[in-house]
Amino acid sequence: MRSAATTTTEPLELERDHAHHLLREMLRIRRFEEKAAELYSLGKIRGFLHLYIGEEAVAVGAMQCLTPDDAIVATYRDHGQALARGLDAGSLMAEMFGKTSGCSRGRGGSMHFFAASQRFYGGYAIVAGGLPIAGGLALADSMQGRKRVTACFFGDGAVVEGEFHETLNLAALWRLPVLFLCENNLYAMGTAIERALARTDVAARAESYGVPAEAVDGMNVVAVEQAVRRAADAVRRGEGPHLVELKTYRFRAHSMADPDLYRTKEEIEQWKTRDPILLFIERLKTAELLDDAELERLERTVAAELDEAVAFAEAGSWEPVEDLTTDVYAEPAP
Amino acid sequence: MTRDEIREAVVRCLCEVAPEVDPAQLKHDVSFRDQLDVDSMDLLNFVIAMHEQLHVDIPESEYPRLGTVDLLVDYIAERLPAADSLAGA
Amino acid sequence: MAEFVMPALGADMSAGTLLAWRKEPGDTVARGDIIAEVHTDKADIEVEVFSSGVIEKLLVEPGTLVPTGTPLALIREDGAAAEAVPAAAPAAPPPAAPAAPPPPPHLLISPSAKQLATELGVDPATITGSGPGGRIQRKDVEAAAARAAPPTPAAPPAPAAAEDAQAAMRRAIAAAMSRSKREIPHVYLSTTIDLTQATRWLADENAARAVPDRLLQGVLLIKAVALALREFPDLNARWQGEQAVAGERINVGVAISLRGGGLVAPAIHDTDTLTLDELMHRFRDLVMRARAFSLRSAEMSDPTITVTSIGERGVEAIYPIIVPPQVAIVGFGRIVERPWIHEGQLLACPVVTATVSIDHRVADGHRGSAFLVAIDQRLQEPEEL
Amino acid sequence: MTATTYREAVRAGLREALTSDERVFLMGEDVGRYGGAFAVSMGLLEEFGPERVRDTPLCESAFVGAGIGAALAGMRPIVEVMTINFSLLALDQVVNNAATIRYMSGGQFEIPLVVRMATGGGRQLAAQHAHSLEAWYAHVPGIKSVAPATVGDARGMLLAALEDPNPVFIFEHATLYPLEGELDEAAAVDIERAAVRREGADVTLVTYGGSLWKCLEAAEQLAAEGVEAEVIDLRVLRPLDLDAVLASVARTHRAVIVDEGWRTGSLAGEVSAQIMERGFDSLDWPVQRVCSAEVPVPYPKHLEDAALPSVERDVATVRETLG
Repeated sequence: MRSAATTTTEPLELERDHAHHLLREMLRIRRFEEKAAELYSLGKIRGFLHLYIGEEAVAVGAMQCLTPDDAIVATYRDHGQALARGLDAGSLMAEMFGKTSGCSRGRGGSMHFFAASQRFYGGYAIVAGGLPIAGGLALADSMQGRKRVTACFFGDGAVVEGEFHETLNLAALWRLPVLFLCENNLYAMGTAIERALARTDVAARAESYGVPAEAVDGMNVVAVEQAVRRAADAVRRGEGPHLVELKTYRFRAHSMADPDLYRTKEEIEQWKTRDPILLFIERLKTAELLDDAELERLERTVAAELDEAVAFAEAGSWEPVEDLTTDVYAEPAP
Repeated sequence: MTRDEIREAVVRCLCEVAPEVDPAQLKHDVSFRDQLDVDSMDLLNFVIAMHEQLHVDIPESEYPRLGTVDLLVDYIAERLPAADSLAGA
Repeated sequence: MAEFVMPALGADMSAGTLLAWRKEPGDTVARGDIIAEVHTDKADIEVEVFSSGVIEKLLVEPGTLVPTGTPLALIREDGAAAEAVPAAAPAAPPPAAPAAPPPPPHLLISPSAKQLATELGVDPATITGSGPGGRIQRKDVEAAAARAAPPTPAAPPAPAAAEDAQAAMRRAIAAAMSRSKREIPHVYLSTTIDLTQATRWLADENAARAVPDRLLQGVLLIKAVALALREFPDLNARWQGEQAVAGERINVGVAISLRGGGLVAPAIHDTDTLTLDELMHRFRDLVMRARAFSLRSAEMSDPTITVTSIGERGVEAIYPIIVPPQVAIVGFGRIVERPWIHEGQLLACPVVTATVSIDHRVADGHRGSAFLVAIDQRLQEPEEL
Repeated sequence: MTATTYREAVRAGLREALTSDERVFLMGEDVGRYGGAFAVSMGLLEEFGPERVRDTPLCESAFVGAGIGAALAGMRPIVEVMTINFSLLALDQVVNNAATIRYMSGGQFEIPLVVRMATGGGRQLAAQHAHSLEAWYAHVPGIKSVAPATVGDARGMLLAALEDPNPVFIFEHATLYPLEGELDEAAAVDIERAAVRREGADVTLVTYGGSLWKCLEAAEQLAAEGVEAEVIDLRVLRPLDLDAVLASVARTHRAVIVDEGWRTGSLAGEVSAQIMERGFDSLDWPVQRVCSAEVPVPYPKHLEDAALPSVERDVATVRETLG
């Protein structure tokens, strides 16, 4: 297992446009999540809300390595993946408002974003519930000879679920084109990883199934992109499933009602010093790939997109109760 | 048949049609339809009974005129060929 | 001026207690700063502020429980206008439900048996059930219906039994009639029918017949109704569940008054196919057996329509109640002599007032009126009856 | 018409599906080299190859979930879960994914998946191999559940299920595989309607799956006593088709439901409730149920026979309703 954690101090070989694209995508997620928290406290967003603040580099870095034809399976913390994959911010906000203009027509809410056109096969609220689905999507591709990747995001909590074991074994056995992306943010809700995993090295686990794996600093968007690209290209070449463990951290509580007592303030503050966005801005400025004016303009475009998204969600309409029972079943083709 | 025999026959036919009637209470000079619950079916059955027992046919047109037992007895008495010959035959 | 409101923290939180303020009026705050600590059912949570500016005024004292969305503090924002927080309209109290009518005394009877009892006009209260715990079953109702017309030939029932049967019948009629009035939206129509043709034809016919073969006027009326009904299958029907089911045959129920009160309306089967002579014979037989309490169960439950007549000693018109589950009933008043314009000439003619009551769930007044007109036309050609 | 068995009828359905549609493939434990735990897929591996007849590791959640994913991506998978007892390991994929993805995504996805599994007791395999849990599946909107009880339905329902764009779960009672019968390949078979298997005017026997043949035998015994029982095979457990049942009860005024599930929370309970709600006025006797005793299925034969619905219990219950 090679450790490819590119330290944040190495000189940066990055084109200016791509750098700005990565930064803008991370800012889009950060501001979107901040606004979601505000709207939740105002009662506009209800139910559960799991914020991606602190993990932006993972979704943004990984998504650069996937084509529109690849498939995505995510978890209930799916706002970052959905935005980075290109789902319209307005449709995501509307979905959290429960409006029919939402990406799942208001039926799923924050934990269940779906978009068939972007092959975004959803957020899953059952820990590791999405892994077998990803296995099936890849099985179909391999049986029909299609050279594409199914990227499956999951957290450190899923690693000890039975479905992780069953799916990795089946994928390795049948050489299924699945890219397993483990967002290891060190906590499964309130249980720290070392209190749940007998061996906390996720990458090592994958090796035991014959699935090549790599761990990478999930706070370094460039390192994430490089590591995920290596794995994605191998999968696309038909070398079977690969796993990347992205070591990251969430700056907010598990969800809005979580008093976050299971970790210390110091630990959180310490991790905040490695905020993936601030780190990246610093590196771009030292490499003169970004100046304050450009950053200001990026923030304004992100803010404008966000205001539009909220207005779109506010303007959306509720699904009529008469439609309650539609789409429980699909009608057979005439 | 004497007038009394005709009267007795008429009352007997009436009782067949209206079993709840008490012959002793029946007034012969007052319309029997006012005294008994006799509808058009009962009246027809009564006329048929008299046809079968007294061999006299009362035309429908005469119904209104023959409302009491007395009137009926007079009517039948006139029609029967000879009141007594019947008794002898 | 921006409001800092009690935030909704978690799916099932509707209110929270302000534990402590972390800022004082006059402090400047930036978006994301911790402004207060709030107690929820699950835990105490530090709460961030979403607007930046200077705290103007604290509206709520620590230790007070307030619903989510309640303004807790006012913040003079640097520049941006505060977002209006929509106040949730209090839900109107539900209207008080009308007091339910007291439940009828509980009679142990199976639903199917109750249904049959209504159809046969048998009062369940008069029946003792053979089922467990005395529950009344279909076979008990069928037996009772047959009993209501005991099979003893001709011999009138003993007075006590008659009394009993009389009371049972009265109750059965009461139940059927009140149910009819309750459930069936009646529409009533009437017309005066000129019986000159019919009366003249009948007088000539009877004059030519032997006394025992004489026909009654009622027979002509029944046959006219039966023939007219052929063009009105929707009125020749039985109401079952939520809709009328057309009868395959035309069975006219003929209302027969019984000695000492009470009424039954047994059916003459296939009335429209009978000749006048056959109809007269069936009619006389029915009257005799009804008055001798020896009707058959099928005759009781098969009529698809009922005809009732006041007879020649009653009033001029009757507006009858439909016999459930039928959907129509025809009534004839007394035949009377009336001034009548006949081709411009004023004549004295025998006329009768004919009425029909229609179940408005099945057909409307126009239909009923057309039906009466059809009966009138039939009676103008007595020789065709 | 060809004389065959229930097992061969299912195999015929599998072979026709694999031959006519290359999107179709069979996946499950020991369906390939071993030929299927109940020998249903015997010979199919040799005929269609390992890509389309796939033996799986023992990972019910993974391969049922893989079936859902493959269906999402355009395949027409037939997943064989050896028995309903092991299907419990895959219930999360069934209830939280197969049944919900279409609705929760606002109608964006179809999941044309067929899952077959053996069910029921009566073979002395004790509690962990004798469950009848069809009611658990029939409880879940978003999937369909069917119970082929005849040779014709064994083949026909499989082919109809493959035509359906929704997940369809097929429960094959384990005692039915050797059942002999006539197979009419031309007959149209649906997965919507119940069927009247025997006409009768005195009582309505409602059942499905393995219990059908006990009910038909009970009906013959009752006929000898002059009681004509109408036997209705539900065939489809969701969506339930009660029209045939209600029409029958409207004539017979009596209903007895025979269901191998445990009485409490059984499918029979649901059918009884619907008869009461929609056919109340037809009832001359309370609806009766003949279900499994509320015990884990015992191993010894005399106890297992006492626990499961039997012809004797069916007949006795019908007699009781004639009150």
